[in-house]
Amino acid sequence: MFEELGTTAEGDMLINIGPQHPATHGVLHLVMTLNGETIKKTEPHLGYIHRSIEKMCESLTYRQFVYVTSRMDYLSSHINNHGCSLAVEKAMQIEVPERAQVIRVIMDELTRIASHELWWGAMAMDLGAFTPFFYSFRERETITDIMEETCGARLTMNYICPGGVMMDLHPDFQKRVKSFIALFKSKFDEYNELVTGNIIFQNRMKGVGVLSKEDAISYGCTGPTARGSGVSSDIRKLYPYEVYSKVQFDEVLETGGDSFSRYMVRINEMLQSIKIIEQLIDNIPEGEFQAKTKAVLKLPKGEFYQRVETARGELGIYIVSEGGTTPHRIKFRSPGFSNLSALGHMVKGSKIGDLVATMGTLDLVIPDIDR
Amino acid sequence: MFIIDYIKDIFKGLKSLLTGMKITGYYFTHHKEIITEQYPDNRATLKMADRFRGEVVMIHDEDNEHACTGCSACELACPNGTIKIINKFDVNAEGKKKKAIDTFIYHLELCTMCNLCIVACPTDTIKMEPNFEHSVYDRSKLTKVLNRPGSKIKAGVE
Amino acid sequence: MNSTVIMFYCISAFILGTGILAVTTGKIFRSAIWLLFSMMGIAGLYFWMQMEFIAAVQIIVYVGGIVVLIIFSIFLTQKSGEEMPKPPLTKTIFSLLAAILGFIFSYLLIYQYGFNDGNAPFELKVSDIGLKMLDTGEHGFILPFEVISVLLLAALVGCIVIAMKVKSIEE
Amino acid sequence: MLSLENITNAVHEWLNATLNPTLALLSEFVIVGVLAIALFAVLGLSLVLMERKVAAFIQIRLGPNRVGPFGMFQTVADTLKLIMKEGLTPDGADKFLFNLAPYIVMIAAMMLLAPIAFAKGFQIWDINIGVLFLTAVSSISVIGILMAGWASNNKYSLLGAMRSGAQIVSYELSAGLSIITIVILTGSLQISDIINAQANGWWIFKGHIPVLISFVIFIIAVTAETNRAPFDLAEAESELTAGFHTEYSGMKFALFFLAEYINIFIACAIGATLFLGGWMPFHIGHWEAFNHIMDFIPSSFWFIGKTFFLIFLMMWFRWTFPRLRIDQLLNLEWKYLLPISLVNLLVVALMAVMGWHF
Amino acid sequence: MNEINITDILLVSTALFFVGVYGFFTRRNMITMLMSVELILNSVNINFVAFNKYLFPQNLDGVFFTIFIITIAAAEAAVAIAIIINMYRSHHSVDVEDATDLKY
Repeated sequence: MFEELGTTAEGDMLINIGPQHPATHGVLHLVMTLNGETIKKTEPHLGYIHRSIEKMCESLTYRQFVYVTSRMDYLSSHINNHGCSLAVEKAMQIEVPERAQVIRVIMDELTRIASHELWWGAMAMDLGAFTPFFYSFRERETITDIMEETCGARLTMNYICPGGVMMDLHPDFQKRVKSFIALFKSKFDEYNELVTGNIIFQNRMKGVGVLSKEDAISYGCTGPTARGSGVSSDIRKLYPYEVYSKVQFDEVLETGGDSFSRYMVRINEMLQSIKIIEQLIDNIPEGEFQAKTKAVLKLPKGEFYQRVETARGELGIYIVSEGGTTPHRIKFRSPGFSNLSALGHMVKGSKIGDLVATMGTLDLVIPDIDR
Repeated sequence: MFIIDYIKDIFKGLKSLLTGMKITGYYFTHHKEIITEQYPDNRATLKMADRFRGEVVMIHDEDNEHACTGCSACELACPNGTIKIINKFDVNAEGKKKKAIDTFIYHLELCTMCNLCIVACPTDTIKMEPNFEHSVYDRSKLTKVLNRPGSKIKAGVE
Repeated sequence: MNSTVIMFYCISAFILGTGILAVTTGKIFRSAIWLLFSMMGIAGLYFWMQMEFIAAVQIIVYVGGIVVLIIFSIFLTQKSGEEMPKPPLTKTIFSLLAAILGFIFSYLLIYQYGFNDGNAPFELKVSDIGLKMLDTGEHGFILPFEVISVLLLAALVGCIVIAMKVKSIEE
Repeated sequence: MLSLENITNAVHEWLNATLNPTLALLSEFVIVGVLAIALFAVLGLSLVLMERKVAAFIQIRLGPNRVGPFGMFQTVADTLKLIMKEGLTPDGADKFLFNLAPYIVMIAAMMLLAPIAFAKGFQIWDINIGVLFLTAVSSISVIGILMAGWASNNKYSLLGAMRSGAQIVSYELSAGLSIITIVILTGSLQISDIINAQANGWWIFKGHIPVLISFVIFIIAVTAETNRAPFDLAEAESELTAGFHTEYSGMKFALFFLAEYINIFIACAIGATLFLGGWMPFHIGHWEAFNHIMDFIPSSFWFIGKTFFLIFLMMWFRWTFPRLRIDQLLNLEWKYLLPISLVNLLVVALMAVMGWHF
Repeated sequence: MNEINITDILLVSTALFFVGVYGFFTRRNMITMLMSVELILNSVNINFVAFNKYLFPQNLDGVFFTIFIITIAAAEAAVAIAIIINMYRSHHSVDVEDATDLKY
């Protein structure tokens, strides 16, 4: 029977996880070699949701291409837009008004919290606990409501544009963000009691999917994945953009390198994001929300690179301009791609259950990997 | 001592499980915490945010006049060819030919609600409406003409 | 013929039919399943004989234990969907012959030996089994009981030792 | 007062008076069979609905609320859908075993129903080895799962079946040992004896801490034996999509689904019988008035109430905890539950010998 | 025949015994041979129980023998399967004719 199903010469079982599988959160395809339940080899196959966003961007103007990037990592669409706008602004040397900068940072952090909320729920669901998903969505829904009110959309907002933000804040914005912070703080303990402290959860997470510091660097991991292994890689600290140099927050670092460390990094990052929002929400300066720019943006000839910290790690936007209204070539360095490449190394020798736990803490968004 | 650690482990584990059960038990008994919306039932009271981007509409006033000059800035701003503008030439009172809009075609099925056309519009004649119930049985119904029949440009808009 | 007799024939036919299938089927997994049914039929026979305790033990040990163990070993060692190679024809014929002749011989023996059925009522009480099991008196079974427990322990240890991977050789 | 015992006795006498003994017995068989199947249908429908409602309230949702008042007929609609669906058999599957497996699981669940006392004097078969019978028959369902997993010709199913086999075989031990504690205290395997022994107090109250421990172990073990979360490794949705019933659809899937809920009901019924006194009403010492009021509640209500309380407990577990890994699952059994229940068994034996229980 | 007596039961068990013997002779796979041995053991069990019930109703010896045989069968099956699995690891086969070495 095994020969019909496909086995290797050593009698190991080949099994396909995905492209349609509940644990891959999309169309990721993993070809695994199993010895019993122990994973010998994992090979990710990509390309099921490739939409050639980079190529599409070459035919769009500098105002238009920003919106496409919302569709890459749809959970941190603000941050993607932010990175693209920053790259264009850097190239054209546009001075963004202070108010727009603060708004952008608040939006980024709200997006980060929303993304981590969804990750938390989805990861708990991967481990078999369905209820946390609904609890995390309760808070996430508050954020999307705030977004809807100000930006006009819930997921792909396209709110940040080159030169500032598209519209001014909604009058209720500050009030609602403050009430969200209060709600989040009151519910945060539940997260720890329900999931973090749970003995089953801890046993599932600790010592699983270990990624050493050296491996994290050599695989090019960024974001919480790297910080869980003790690699300091927070772009907001290392290469501060906008007002991040002016706010107080800590880069969350854990040294364990296992799934639990990555989990704790993300959980604590939510608190740091709350801290940043708290500092800024009462101090949004008055003034313009958008710099005066021409209707048609023309980048000078040259190559421009800008990096931002998305909820998953470092997003790099590399623009090659020939001086026209559209980019000559665009390359995105997406965090999920590098993080996924470490997966095979991390799960080698562990069980199928561990694969799910590890993949959960990598927080993969497949459109971000495939683009 | 091994035995004491063993028993301590068990009690710690049980305690962590019971704290989890306390939370789910709390929500089980407190039905007022339920947050789901009964969507088709609450249509009457459902209020979308003012800025919610559902579809592009053209503003007409009570005299069936709009402010669209047919400049096709929105058509240029649109990243995926959602808007097509067909112009005609009106003859105005002084006998001069003047460019004016004939049909403003809007492909809702292509629209990504990116708001770029609204920003680009120099006369603020189009806006986003918070209408999100777009499902139809025939795809061609999603191709809309935004300027109403018989409408004409407002006086004084250039 | 009353219902008891009919039930006996049904149960016997079931046991023998599934037993024959178990030793003749080509697919090893199916063979294990037929064996399982045969075991369940034997448990049914014990129920028919009003030996409920034995029947329950039969189900627990054979159905819940041994057959599951066999199925596991099939999963671990076999390409279980394949047809097993058929035995050579001569072997089949001679085995069949041996089995049939042996059956006829035993049949004649049983038939000629007149059993004198006491027809005394027999009731199996679970408490009796327990008491006898730990009885040190004349008809007590304490010694075999202890021997069996030692055997079980030895089997347990032996299994672990045999099936354990020798790590030093592999590394 | 409504009593099921009187009704059964009346039916029995009437049948014996009007028909000859064989026919009367046969018609009693038919009545019992029809009642059992009706019970299955009702249990399946109500437990699925209960599960969905419990899950919904825990997850701050409303749950099914469209079909009928409070969504009461949702499961009926679901059943209709499942009946009308095509039952696919995958290519390359062992068709005979594939189609047989759901019935094996279902029959095992049906056989378990026999010795359970639903109310005073309302029991199909008061067999003298009642508890042992339950333990024995409950081990048959693992065969059905192994068959389903193997015959599907699907690697997810095979892995699920292997997991399920290892899990059920090992958790049977501690479930059996915790049942044995009660057998030691009662001195009988017969269900009716066990219930009668609890006339002056349920074992969970009479038996001090050791019985409480064995109750906890029993609940954990039966949760694992019925493949419920947090021990649902055999179907582990996020790992094996649906485990051993990945390839099943339509009515065959419905049989698996139904058998799961029937097994839950039976496991909880056993727990209620052994530890919570079955249909015995709740009595407190010498509070005669209170005891009298308690007696007034029909015995079937007591049984159903206790069983559903335990079922609710299991549902509560399911919607709270994450799933264990396979090696942790076996660790839990062999390193924690089994040693504890062995020591606990000794303590209970000592307690029974010395007569320390009430 | 209105009554089942011990001869009938003995016939059934004898038939089962020779079914097991047939399987044991024809099969070459260790697992299937083990299964045949189980059938043989079961037929013996039936005999013991029948003798106890019909011939010596005052004693429990047959019942006890059955219980002990079942126990030994369980131990035997466990050891046999451990050996089979171990052999599969080294020989990649469970055919009896491949098991010619005492040591490997």
